[in-house]
Amino acid sequence: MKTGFYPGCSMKGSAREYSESLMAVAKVLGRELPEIPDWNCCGATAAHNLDRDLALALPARILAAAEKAGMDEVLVPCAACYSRLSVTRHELLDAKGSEALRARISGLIEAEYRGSAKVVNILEWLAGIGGLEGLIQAPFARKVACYYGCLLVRPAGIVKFDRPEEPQSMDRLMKKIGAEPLDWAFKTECCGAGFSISRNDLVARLSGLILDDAVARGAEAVIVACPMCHLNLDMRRPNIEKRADKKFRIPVLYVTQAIGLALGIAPKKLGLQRHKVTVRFSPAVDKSPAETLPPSGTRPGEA
Amino acid sequence: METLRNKARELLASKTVQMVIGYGRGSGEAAPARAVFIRAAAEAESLIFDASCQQNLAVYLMKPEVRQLGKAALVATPSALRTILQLAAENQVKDHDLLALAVDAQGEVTPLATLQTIEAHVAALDCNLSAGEKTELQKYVALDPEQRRQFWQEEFARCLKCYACRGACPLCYCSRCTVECNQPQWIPVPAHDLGNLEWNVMRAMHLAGRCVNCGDCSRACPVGIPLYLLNQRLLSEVLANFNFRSGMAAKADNAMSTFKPDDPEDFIR
Amino acid sequence: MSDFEPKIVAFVCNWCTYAGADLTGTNRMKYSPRVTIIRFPCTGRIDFMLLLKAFANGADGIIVSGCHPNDYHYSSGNFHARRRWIVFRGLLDFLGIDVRRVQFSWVSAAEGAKWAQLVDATAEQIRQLGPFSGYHKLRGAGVE
Amino acid sequence: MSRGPVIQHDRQVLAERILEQTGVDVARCYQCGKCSAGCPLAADMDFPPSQIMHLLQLGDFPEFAELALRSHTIWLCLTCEICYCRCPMELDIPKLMDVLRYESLAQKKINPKAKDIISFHRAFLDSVRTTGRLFEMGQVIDYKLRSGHFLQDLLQAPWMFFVGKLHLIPERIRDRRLLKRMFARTLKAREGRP
Amino acid sequence: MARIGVFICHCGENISATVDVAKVAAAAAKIPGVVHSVDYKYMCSDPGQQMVSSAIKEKNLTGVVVAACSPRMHEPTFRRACAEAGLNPFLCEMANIREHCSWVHEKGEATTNKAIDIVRTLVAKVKKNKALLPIKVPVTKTALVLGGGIAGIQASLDIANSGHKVILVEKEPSIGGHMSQLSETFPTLDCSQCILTPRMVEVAQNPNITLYSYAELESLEGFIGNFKARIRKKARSLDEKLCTGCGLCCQKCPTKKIASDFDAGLGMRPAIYVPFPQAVPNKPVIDREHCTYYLKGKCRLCEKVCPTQAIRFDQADEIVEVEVGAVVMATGFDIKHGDFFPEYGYGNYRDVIDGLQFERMASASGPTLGEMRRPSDGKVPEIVVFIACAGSRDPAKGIEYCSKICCMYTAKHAMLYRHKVHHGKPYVFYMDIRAGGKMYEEFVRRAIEEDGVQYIRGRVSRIYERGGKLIVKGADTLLGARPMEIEADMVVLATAGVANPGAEALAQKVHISYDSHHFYSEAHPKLRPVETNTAGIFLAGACQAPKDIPESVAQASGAAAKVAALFSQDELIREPLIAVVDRQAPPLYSTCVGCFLCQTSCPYQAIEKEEIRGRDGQLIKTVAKVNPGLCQGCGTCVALCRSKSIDIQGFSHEQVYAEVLALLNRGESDV
Repeated sequence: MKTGFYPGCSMKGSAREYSESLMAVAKVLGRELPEIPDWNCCGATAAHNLDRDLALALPARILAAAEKAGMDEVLVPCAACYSRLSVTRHELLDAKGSEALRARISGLIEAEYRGSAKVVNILEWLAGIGGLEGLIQAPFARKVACYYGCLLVRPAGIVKFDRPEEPQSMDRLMKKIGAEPLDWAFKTECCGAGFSISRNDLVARLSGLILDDAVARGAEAVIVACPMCHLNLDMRRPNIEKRADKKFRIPVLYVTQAIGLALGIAPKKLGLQRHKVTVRFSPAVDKSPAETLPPSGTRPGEA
Repeated sequence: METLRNKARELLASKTVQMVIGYGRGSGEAAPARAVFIRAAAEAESLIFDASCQQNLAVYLMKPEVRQLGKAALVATPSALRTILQLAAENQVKDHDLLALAVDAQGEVTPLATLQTIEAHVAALDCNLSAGEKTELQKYVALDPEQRRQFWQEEFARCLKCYACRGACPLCYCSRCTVECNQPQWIPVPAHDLGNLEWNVMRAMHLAGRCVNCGDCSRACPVGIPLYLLNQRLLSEVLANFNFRSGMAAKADNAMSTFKPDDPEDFIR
Repeated sequence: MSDFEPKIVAFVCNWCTYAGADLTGTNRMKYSPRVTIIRFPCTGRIDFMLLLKAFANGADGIIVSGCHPNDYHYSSGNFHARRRWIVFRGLLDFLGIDVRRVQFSWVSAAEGAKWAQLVDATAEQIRQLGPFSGYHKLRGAGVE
Repeated sequence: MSRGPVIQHDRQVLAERILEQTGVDVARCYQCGKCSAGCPLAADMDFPPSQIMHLLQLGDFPEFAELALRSHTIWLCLTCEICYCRCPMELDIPKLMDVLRYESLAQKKINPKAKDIISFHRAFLDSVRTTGRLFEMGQVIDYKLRSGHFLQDLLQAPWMFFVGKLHLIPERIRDRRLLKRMFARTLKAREGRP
Repeated sequence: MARIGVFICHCGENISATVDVAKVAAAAAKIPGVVHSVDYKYMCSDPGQQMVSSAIKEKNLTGVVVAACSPRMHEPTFRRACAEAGLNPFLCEMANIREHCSWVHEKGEATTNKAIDIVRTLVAKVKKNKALLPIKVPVTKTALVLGGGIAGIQASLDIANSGHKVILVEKEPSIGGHMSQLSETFPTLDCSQCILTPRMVEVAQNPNITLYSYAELESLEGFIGNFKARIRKKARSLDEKLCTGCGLCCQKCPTKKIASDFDAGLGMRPAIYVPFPQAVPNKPVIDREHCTYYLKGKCRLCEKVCPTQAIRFDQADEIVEVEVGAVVMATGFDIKHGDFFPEYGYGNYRDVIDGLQFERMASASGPTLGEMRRPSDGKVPEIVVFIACAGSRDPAKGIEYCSKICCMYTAKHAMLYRHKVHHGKPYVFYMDIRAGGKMYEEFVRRAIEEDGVQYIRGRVSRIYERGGKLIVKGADTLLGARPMEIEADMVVLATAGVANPGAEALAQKVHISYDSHHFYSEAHPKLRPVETNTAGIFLAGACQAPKDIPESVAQASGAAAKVAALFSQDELIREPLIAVVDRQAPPLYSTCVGCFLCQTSCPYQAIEKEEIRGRDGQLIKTVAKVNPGLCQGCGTCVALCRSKSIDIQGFSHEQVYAEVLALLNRGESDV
């Protein structure tokens, strides 16, 4: 079983801490994650908004490259990329009329797409790793709001690893590392997704509702598995606060960062210093502030 | 071979069975093996098993004169085992009516006392047509219809209506065959082209969903008509259309007496 | 060949196709007179041997028709018939007998128009195929 | 227009094209409104999803289909999939929205309010076309040029750069020629631009 | 030697306009065996029939062919005429030369020739016809009614009151069904218990009705008029004859916190209990799953307090065998339960309840004594949202059909709520209001106009709990599909009406067909709505499809009328067009070899195994036998039988074979 890794563009840039924390965790878990050779952008929202063939061809080229590299499955930690790759795989393999479509897309990418490589998301991948509990150094004893967002659990017919309403896989994962996942109402509500730049007014409103509920229920952190969600909930925090006319101090952690802390990995290796909203967690059992804080940047309330 | 003989001796001596139906040497050097009916432990040495032992001995299970002799142990090739299950599915054989001595090419003997054990044994066998059989069948399927018609017309022209195929077939156990009905006379008595065709069509249809492809009909045919082709063709149809194999289970419903609401019907207007 | 008029026998069930053909009549729709109906209680009753008998006695074509699945007088006889036809067609085809000479169909009691179309289409098909003399010739001396 | 919408029968209606391309049969929608009730942006839309469906159902009146193509809704749709997830008739509305966007682009019936959103998408894809990946910095600059929102987010960039999230030099993939060909045969061919 | 008479009808000009009838008659006369061949203007007229009957007598005919219209039209007419003239009616056949010939072809030789072909075919057939006698089947005049809800109660009373015995089987400890759980009924707001309990008492007191409560059907064999049923009486753990129903045991039982099914889980009951005070019979049962004695081997308090020593801890289930002539299925329905609607939190939030729970809450005899108190904290809900179609019309999560009763009961619920909480605010989310029925639309209007129920057209997308409130996210599709939120105290879901969990297994047990939702199928959707495809088994109430009370009662009375009609005769008379398995003299006995493929192919389970035994009782062979009461004459077995051991009367091998040969062999050959 060879598992390949598709980072996607944002994990190389605005979400690099997601990548860093994943790699740090994978190292402790003893997993290798070779990148798909010469991968390209999946096209994200933009491609499927403007051209269907392009929206299928970009992910198809990625998957074909993974196949060619002998990968049986591809880990796609970014929920948005995961969605595009999963939808493409479904359209080209299982949907009605997929054969003709597969031929056409194979023509576009100038390579045969067969569909042998499976697409797995971060929660699926982590759930498949046994013995995580045994590696815990310092339980992540926090009340957390597991935020799945849209694209990890929907559409239900294509991504079938958890149920679309009230999903549980991230909650189970958090329990494994000693956290207390809360019952809250916005697990799968939309944060505004790709409108972060073009319509940040909408993002501010939708993301504000999410933070509001998480805070109201006593969460100490929001846990995410998607760079877009993180961008909206963390980097867009000043916009959110401005629109809501109140402050939210709750940090937003990637699922891999929370696990990394529990595994005793140093915050800096997990990229916690790159967050807009200060993360004051350390791997220690006590709740003292993290030893390394981000050197600077806009603190909550400063923007 | 000695294992087989010992097993037969043991079964007869302990009176577990009254008779062992097995293969014995035919008269003459090149003669094929013939069926022998061993009723005393002392006669067991005449039992043989080698590549010449092809006959489906299950055919004797349906003969009243054999049945009268009491419980039998049957030296059973894979085809014979499947025949036993098919006969059970058709209420002709009950559990513990017989004991099967499954034999394989290596001379390995496995006694199978119940239908359930036969089922388990058969489940492990490859019951698909062999590659050679498939290739041969495909050769005829690939012909154009007119060539196929001519082929069969020439083959059936030799048919003598001797009914040896029927006699050799363990699944042709009707006490009155349709060919013997004369009110009305379904099949013309004389051996002319029409009668021969109708006879063979009827037999093939009556074996659809039942035949286990033992091939004894073709072996029995004195004029060498490749009857097995018809049976293999229909068992492929039944498998492809209904996902059904005969002779796999003792309680199976027959493919031709059941249906699925979504059976194919693209040929129906 | 142009003046060839085929003989076609229709084996139909009493409850759907027979009634459908009655409706064709009630509506005065015209169709080829080359087709004559024999009534059966159900398609499940139709013995494949009868189809052979029809060909042997001079039929050039055959229609077999009954109730649509699930719309059926005798809850499942037509499903059984369908299975039988699948196998029978496979056999005829393997024997090199032109399966286009047997037309299977579902015609309900409400489908008077479908019956007329079916008859005409089948008659035309058989007309094109010509007399089934190859089969008729099989009938040797001393039959019946 | 004073007579109200006029029926036109002799044309292939939009709903049929949608059915053909996506398998979504708008006739199955019975207007329960659950999609609109759950849509995160329904309040911002000119026609919430259930109304888009109804505009398409009335496809015999071309003016209604036109309203759907000219709507702001189709560009606001985030493809969050919640409507599809909860639709009792399992209608894939997000997929249908894709087709409406393509038709809207092809027929040049883009809602003026959607200009920024589309500029962002174009900037994004331009970056992918030239480098094979998203070059965030380049894209944002491109978007600013297209949209005219020069000052927006000006304060974010230095911070991002500081925490190591913003690269000044794009990552490029090796097989960029293939990417160019893929774009040329899809998006560019459709839009007829060089 | 056959002596056949052929009668060609002109049908006015309907036949004679395109067919040369005289020529047909002349040709028919030449067919061997035909001794009489005439044509006449209207064969079906009195003089025409007279011609047939006098020819039978004068020419001593052994068979008659009337060439006229479709047999579906006049076969009974001519068969009756033959019978009156002394000829067995099954020796008369019709040649359809009108619908199948004169009406569908142009005038000409080909048409006349086809008419001759048809006549020749039928002459050949009729020569092979045999005189048949109608089949008589005795009738056991006792009905079995399965299910003691309102439909089963009504059917039982109607059958019993027409003078026949009834055995009523109810699986719960008491009859009454869902109707006994309801508070008030639409559109009159009668108290459900008030109109139902007198009927329940009537059942208990009617001497013609034997009631088995806490009992289930174990098996049903046989056929119309002659069923054998085995009924499992589940152990009540007490002697019903001794129990007086005083209720002391229930009061003293120490295990009291068991969720009551009758109260839809809202109330509690002890381990020994009667489901509700007006139960019939008013005798408790011990719930062995929860009783301390059965769990831990200690307690037996009920035994100690029972004044009549009626408790029987060691009682076992009992099987009762009964013979019945007809069965009425009245097993009712269920509502969809459980976690099937996660976006509404149904099964998760305690204050999201279903319709039956609301009924119990509203019922004066319910767990809150009729007060509106929400389950989570017992507070009076100030804002209640009612959601229609929760699972109905929803192929994705529920069922695609409309459950039919919910629109009305939702209006009733909102109204009842308003009557009980005057300052409360009821909202109803709906898509369509289906209020077809006498006084139904008026009832809904009353809810809206007089009781101020706020109807909002749209479906709720999601419900979540926050701060003790249920946030209901909906939209109003009449106002531009604007999303809206209501902070409700309680939500009532009109969950879909579905078949009972055991419906499929029961249908298989009694051999009736059912649809993909496991509702029982009627024999014809319009013309035979209370019969099943299995003769002698009838349907009443919601086991066929969701129904309200008036419909259930109407259908129950319809089923009862069918049963009474069946029981009005001592013997059933059926057409003898059925299959028979060949029988021969010994030693063969039958050409059947007993492969029983026919048995699996029979759609009516009409084929049985018959053991043929010698004088010494030794089994000679097992062969097939057709049960004439069950066989419907389709002939599927006939075509399947390899040894041609089964034949079907009226369409026998000889008959159809002769038809094929005669049709294709023009000329004078007689086959």
